[in-house]
Amino acid sequence: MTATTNHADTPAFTETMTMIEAIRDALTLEMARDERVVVLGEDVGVLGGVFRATDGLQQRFGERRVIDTPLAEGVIIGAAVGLAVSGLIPVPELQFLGFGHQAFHQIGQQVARFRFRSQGRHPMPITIRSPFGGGVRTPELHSDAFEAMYTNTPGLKVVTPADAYDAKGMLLAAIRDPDPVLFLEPLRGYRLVSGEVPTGDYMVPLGRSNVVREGDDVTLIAYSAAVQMCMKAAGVLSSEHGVSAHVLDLRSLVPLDVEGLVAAVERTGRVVIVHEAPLTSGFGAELAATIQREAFYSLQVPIERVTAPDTPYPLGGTEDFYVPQISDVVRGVLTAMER
Amino acid sequence: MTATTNHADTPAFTETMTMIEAIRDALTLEMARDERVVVLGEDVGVLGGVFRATDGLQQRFGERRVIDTPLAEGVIIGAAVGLAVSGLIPVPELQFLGFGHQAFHQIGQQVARFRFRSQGRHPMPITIRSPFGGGVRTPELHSDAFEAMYTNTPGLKVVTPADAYDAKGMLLAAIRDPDPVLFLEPLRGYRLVSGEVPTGDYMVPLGRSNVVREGDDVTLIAYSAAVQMCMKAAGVLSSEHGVSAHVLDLRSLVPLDVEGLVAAVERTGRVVIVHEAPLTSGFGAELAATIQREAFYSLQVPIERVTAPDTPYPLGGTEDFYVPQISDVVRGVLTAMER
Amino acid sequence: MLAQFVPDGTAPSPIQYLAADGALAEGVTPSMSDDEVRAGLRLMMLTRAFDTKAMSLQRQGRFGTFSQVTGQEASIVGSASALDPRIDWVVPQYRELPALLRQGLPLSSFMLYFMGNLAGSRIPDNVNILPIQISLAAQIPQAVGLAWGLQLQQTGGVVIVYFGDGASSEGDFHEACNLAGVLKAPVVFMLSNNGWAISTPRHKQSAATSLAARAPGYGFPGVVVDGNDLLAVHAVTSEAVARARAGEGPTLIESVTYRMGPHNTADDPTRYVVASELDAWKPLDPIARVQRHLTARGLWSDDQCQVVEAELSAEIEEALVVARAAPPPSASQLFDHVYADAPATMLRQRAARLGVTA
Amino acid sequence: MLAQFVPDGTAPSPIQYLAADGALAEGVTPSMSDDEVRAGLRLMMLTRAFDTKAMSLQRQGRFGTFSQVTGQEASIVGSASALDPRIDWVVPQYRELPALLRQGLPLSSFMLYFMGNLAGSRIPDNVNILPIQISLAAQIPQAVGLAWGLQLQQTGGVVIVYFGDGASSEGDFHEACNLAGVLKAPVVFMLSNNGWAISTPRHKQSAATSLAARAPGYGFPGVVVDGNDLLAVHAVTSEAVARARAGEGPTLIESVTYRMGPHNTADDPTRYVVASELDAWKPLDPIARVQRHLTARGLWSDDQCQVVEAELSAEIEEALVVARAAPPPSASQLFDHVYADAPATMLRQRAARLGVTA
Ligand SMILES: Cc1ncc(C[n+]2csc(CCOP(=O)(O)OP(=O)(O)O)c2C)c(N)n1
Ligand SMILES: Cc1ncc(C[n+]2csc(CCOP(=O)(O)OP(=O)(O)O)c2C)c(N)n1
Ligand SMILES: [Mg+2]
Ligand SMILES: [Mg+2]
Repeated sequence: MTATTNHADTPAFTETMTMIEAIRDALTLEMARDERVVVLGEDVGVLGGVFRATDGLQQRFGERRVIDTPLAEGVIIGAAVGLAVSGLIPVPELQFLGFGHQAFHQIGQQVARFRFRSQGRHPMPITIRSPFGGGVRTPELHSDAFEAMYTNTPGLKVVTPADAYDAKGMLLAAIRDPDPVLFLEPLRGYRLVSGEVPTGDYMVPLGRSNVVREGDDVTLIAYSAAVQMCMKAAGVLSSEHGVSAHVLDLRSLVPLDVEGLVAAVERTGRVVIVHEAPLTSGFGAELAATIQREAFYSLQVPIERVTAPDTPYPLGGTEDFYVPQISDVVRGVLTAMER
Repeated sequence: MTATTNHADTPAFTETMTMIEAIRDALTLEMARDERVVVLGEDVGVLGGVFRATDGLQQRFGERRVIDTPLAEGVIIGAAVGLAVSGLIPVPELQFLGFGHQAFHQIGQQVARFRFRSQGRHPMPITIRSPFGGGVRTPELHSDAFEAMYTNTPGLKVVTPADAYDAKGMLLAAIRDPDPVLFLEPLRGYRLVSGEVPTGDYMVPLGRSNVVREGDDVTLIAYSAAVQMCMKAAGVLSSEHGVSAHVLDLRSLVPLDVEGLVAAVERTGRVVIVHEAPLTSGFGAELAATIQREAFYSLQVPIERVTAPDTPYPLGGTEDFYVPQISDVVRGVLTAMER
Repeated sequence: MLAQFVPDGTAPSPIQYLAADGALAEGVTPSMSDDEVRAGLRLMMLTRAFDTKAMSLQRQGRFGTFSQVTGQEASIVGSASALDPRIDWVVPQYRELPALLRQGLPLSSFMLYFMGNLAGSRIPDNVNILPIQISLAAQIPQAVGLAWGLQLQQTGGVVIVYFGDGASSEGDFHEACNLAGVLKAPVVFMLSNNGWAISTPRHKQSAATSLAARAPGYGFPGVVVDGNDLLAVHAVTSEAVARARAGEGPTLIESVTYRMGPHNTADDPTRYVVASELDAWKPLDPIARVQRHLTARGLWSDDQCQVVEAELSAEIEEALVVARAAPPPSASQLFDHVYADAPATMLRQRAARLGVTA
Repeated sequence: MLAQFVPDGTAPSPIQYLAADGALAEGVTPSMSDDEVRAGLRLMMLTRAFDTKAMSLQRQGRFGTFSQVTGQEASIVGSASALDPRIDWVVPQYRELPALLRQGLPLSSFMLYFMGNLAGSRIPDNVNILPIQISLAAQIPQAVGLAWGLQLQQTGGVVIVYFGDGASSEGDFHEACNLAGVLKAPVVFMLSNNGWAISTPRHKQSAATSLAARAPGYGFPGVVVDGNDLLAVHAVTSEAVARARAGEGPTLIESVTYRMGPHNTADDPTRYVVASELDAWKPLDPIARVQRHLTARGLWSDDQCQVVEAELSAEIEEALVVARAAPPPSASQLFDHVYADAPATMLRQRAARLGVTA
């Protein structure tokens, strides 16, 4: 901890923050900077969100800018469209991504297309925030990783940070982006993942991946909570198997950093993609398809995908059999190495 | 035309039918055979559906088994869940797949998971029929090919016929399947595509692909309306470019016929996947990912995907620039051949 | 019965100002001036003339699938005329051409849209409308959000959102009304009950005797108005707009009217419309009713009618000339307004589509 | 105001049979026999005891996130007791344990579910319930479909569907009620208005003074009942069930009650619940009310209470023993009930997961 809130606008100062604190910090900073920003959703006001992402915002910015809505995801997102048309910058929260299905028609067909449908007249500077992913024994439908279907939705950006620094910097970039962004927050990272975060204003540009570990034998490609898992797997691979893993954090699924992806693949020629969502048509499919097209002649072995199986997300007791574990990543890498 | 309706239950007799006629024939036959089958949806009754797929059903089977519902896709699908629990076999229609988004929460999280959520107590023998895909200058949101996101939904089967024979045989198989099936009908094929169809009862098993043209130089992989396009492209390739194309009709996206897919790829070592949906996270991504994994050492060149671009479906005047054309398929193949 | 809320056996009679013969009901004071009525009539007639034109263009293959307004002109024009286009907004379904025109949309732009040209999707700056909505009811939450945004920014603006009896069965209707009630958002919910949702008759759409009966369940008033009565629709909407502007919240207006033609150019209503019902509505035509009213008061004549019809037909032809002069659709249009700045992947796709290098 | 439907300024008083002190209101005839009341009381007490147990198991990490019924027992028990479990169905949200038990679900099964064991998701054959629903309001359309199916097959069965004041804001509520009205489906919509949706108070959920006011908008009656009054809830529900069974269609019951604890084990209500409001509800406890009523009539005593409490606690411990004896969760469970016959791709994934060859 190197700074107090007195120095909040001096980027040089940093503080240790959990991801949830970093997210809250970004929201607070941006609401203070730009009064067009409004936060809306279920329980975001008085309670400060079920994970406290919006804690303190209503006290500070008032009930007009931080609104507890009725319980209806379709109108939370649909109203955000209208708020954006009126000139505001809405930051709606979906309490869990599983409940984005209730708003799917508003997200996929309206938010994502409104700029196009009005041929530029009505841009949609909306940032939809939502926790997603599992590993923490939530009730049904609270843990699903539904990101892939949103990436099949032209007009929408889909991004997800893996650490606290990116959480803040990417959220600031998302809110300021003139286009709609689905900002996915790794639920299990909220309190577990923490790091040094500048107390001031900074942005992590959307659409650029990040090499979080350099290595020479195999390339692990991941995003969100899976990045931490890959880092741990890389540790095991190095210490127990003498395998040196290169780890790429995608950060942004749409737009995809094809250059960064190809560079990471070319580094080793062996690729393991890791995500929590089921295999079939998970985002790993797009990654593998892109890689085999753009880096075909660098690939020494088939791309492996380490993912959940094609089954519904189960109850907590079965969760660890479902969500990929470090050992699954290690096994995937060893498969790629042995070929 | 070799038979009259008098011989309707003798499979040996065939009749020339359009796809829409074949679909109607399957519905009629199955409703007559199994009185648990009920058809519900917007305008399916008196009107017989906006494309006449259900024409005559209400007259024949009555208002209790063929129901014009209020205009609300969520409850059409949600009610189908309850109807299934009660022991019936619902065949709901989504007037266009674009409006499946309104029912997305009921399809993805309920229909697809109910067997699992009740651990076998409540199977879901539901067949959701819906036209999809473009090429016929419909209004906005009527033409989108949203199939891929449904394939990221464990528990659901997703199938789509490319010709009249399959339309009838697969629909009969779908309705009789104990699991939920999303049965996608290629809108532009309804009246344009016709062929010899047995007048009696037969099934085309779900989960088996079909080689619709044998060839040696390149493998075209497609489903639904894109199959006809590939066949035409194959003709051009053969006559104008001396390229012999092998064409695989997937028929079923989930479950995927991996064996058939691999065999088709191994035949030529060059693969072009064709679909109408946008590139990113379209079903071509899963196909390419699967192929590079299962047939890596047979691939001579990168897999090409010929798809719509990552933009919203445009108005009619721009449609032909958006939906892949025969010339696009030819170009994709030539790219794969030149490498 | 143990129940505090029991549905009415029959719907209340719609509020009416003008009888079918054009006579003004006793004791009512119209909210429109004579000039406004004449302007309204002109707009209604323009719409009717355009319907005919569009139908024939569609038959010639020069127009896409199109839904006529015929029969519902008073409902749309009477309500839209209660707005101040400078600060108020119209959020349409797809059958509200005259409301868009009154807000300032050029007719040529509307034509371009139905010719399938993306240029027709471009809403000119300062025309306060949202795009035509094909996904039924999806516009209703958007309208509430827009009204809320105007309220937060204290612009004094009001939003009117149009939707059909069919669309009112969608969940979006409910979620939007409920949120609007809580926020007291300045929005008017204009439910065009035209008797049909494609082939589904109103009585199969809901068992409610009146769809306006839903309003109290959201904490605001509901009105049933004769939708073929320009003056009644204007009066009712004006009051709702005034309430909204004054911060008193939303109103649900059920405008009872009738779709006099097919659902759209792809539809064949003879398969399901009962001829006698259609015949019963014919004498209730909203345009003839205003014409009779004005004629009786010496403010309208057959001669005037012919002059206006000629003017309108010229107006339509002119708009058609403008629309036809627009650059033809091009592949590059696909990519122009997807994102503010096209990402690299899209630039590559664009280059490939246009046959150029990125 | 030009409006036929104007919202009430205040909500009607809920139907009440038992005053807070347990006295029966004058002129009412309970619909429950004394035996039924005692059985209902026992079930309410079981639920309360289980809440405490579940809370402590959760604190020990042996139970997942769990929502207590505390305060709402009369609402759930009174309504579920109006059903015939052999032919009628319960479609729950997640806070209706006693309704599931009354339908025949073993308590151990419910425990297993909350222990995260998929075996707890297995609904025994012949227990007429749908799975607990986490996706709010998604069960309501399903309940209507189920009721419709029972109607089509003329089983004589009725469906009761439970959902919260929060869930009633979802589009699914609207679509389901509207379809049920059209079909006259044999379904009872039981809206548990417990004052909160997590931290969102009822008055922010809707501007309607009464949520039952929505029923006429779907063409059927709406009732507001004192949800802390076992007898009133039973009477109102019995009437609704009888109407449904007789083919007279649905009823919307708004049961006004109060969530006396946190939303669930992950919630901290001190952040938002006003203590005075909570205090005001304490004397209205539904269990104490029935006990007072029975005591006054000589049908209940402290001694009996102790006996029953001991029995119930033994019952809970027994169920726990059964639940704990179940086989532990396994990877193969993931694959067992996804499809009737697992396709080849799934068999491969299963084999890989289990470390065996397909
Ligand atoms: C969400 C959705 N579902 C279905 C359709 C197909 N559809 C187009 S118009 C229509 C009927 C609309 O009826 P109504 O809302 O009463 O409007 P009207 O056409 O009568 O003006 C239907 C079912 C659609 N466009 N959107
Ligand atoms: C569709 C959906 N949105 C959001 C949630 C998250 N959530 C769980 S419970 C709850 C509040 C529910 O309130 P209510 O319906 O009144 O039921 P209660 O908990 O009061 O019994 C919320 C928002 C959810 N489970 N499902
Ligand atoms: Mg209509
Ligand atoms: Mg509640």
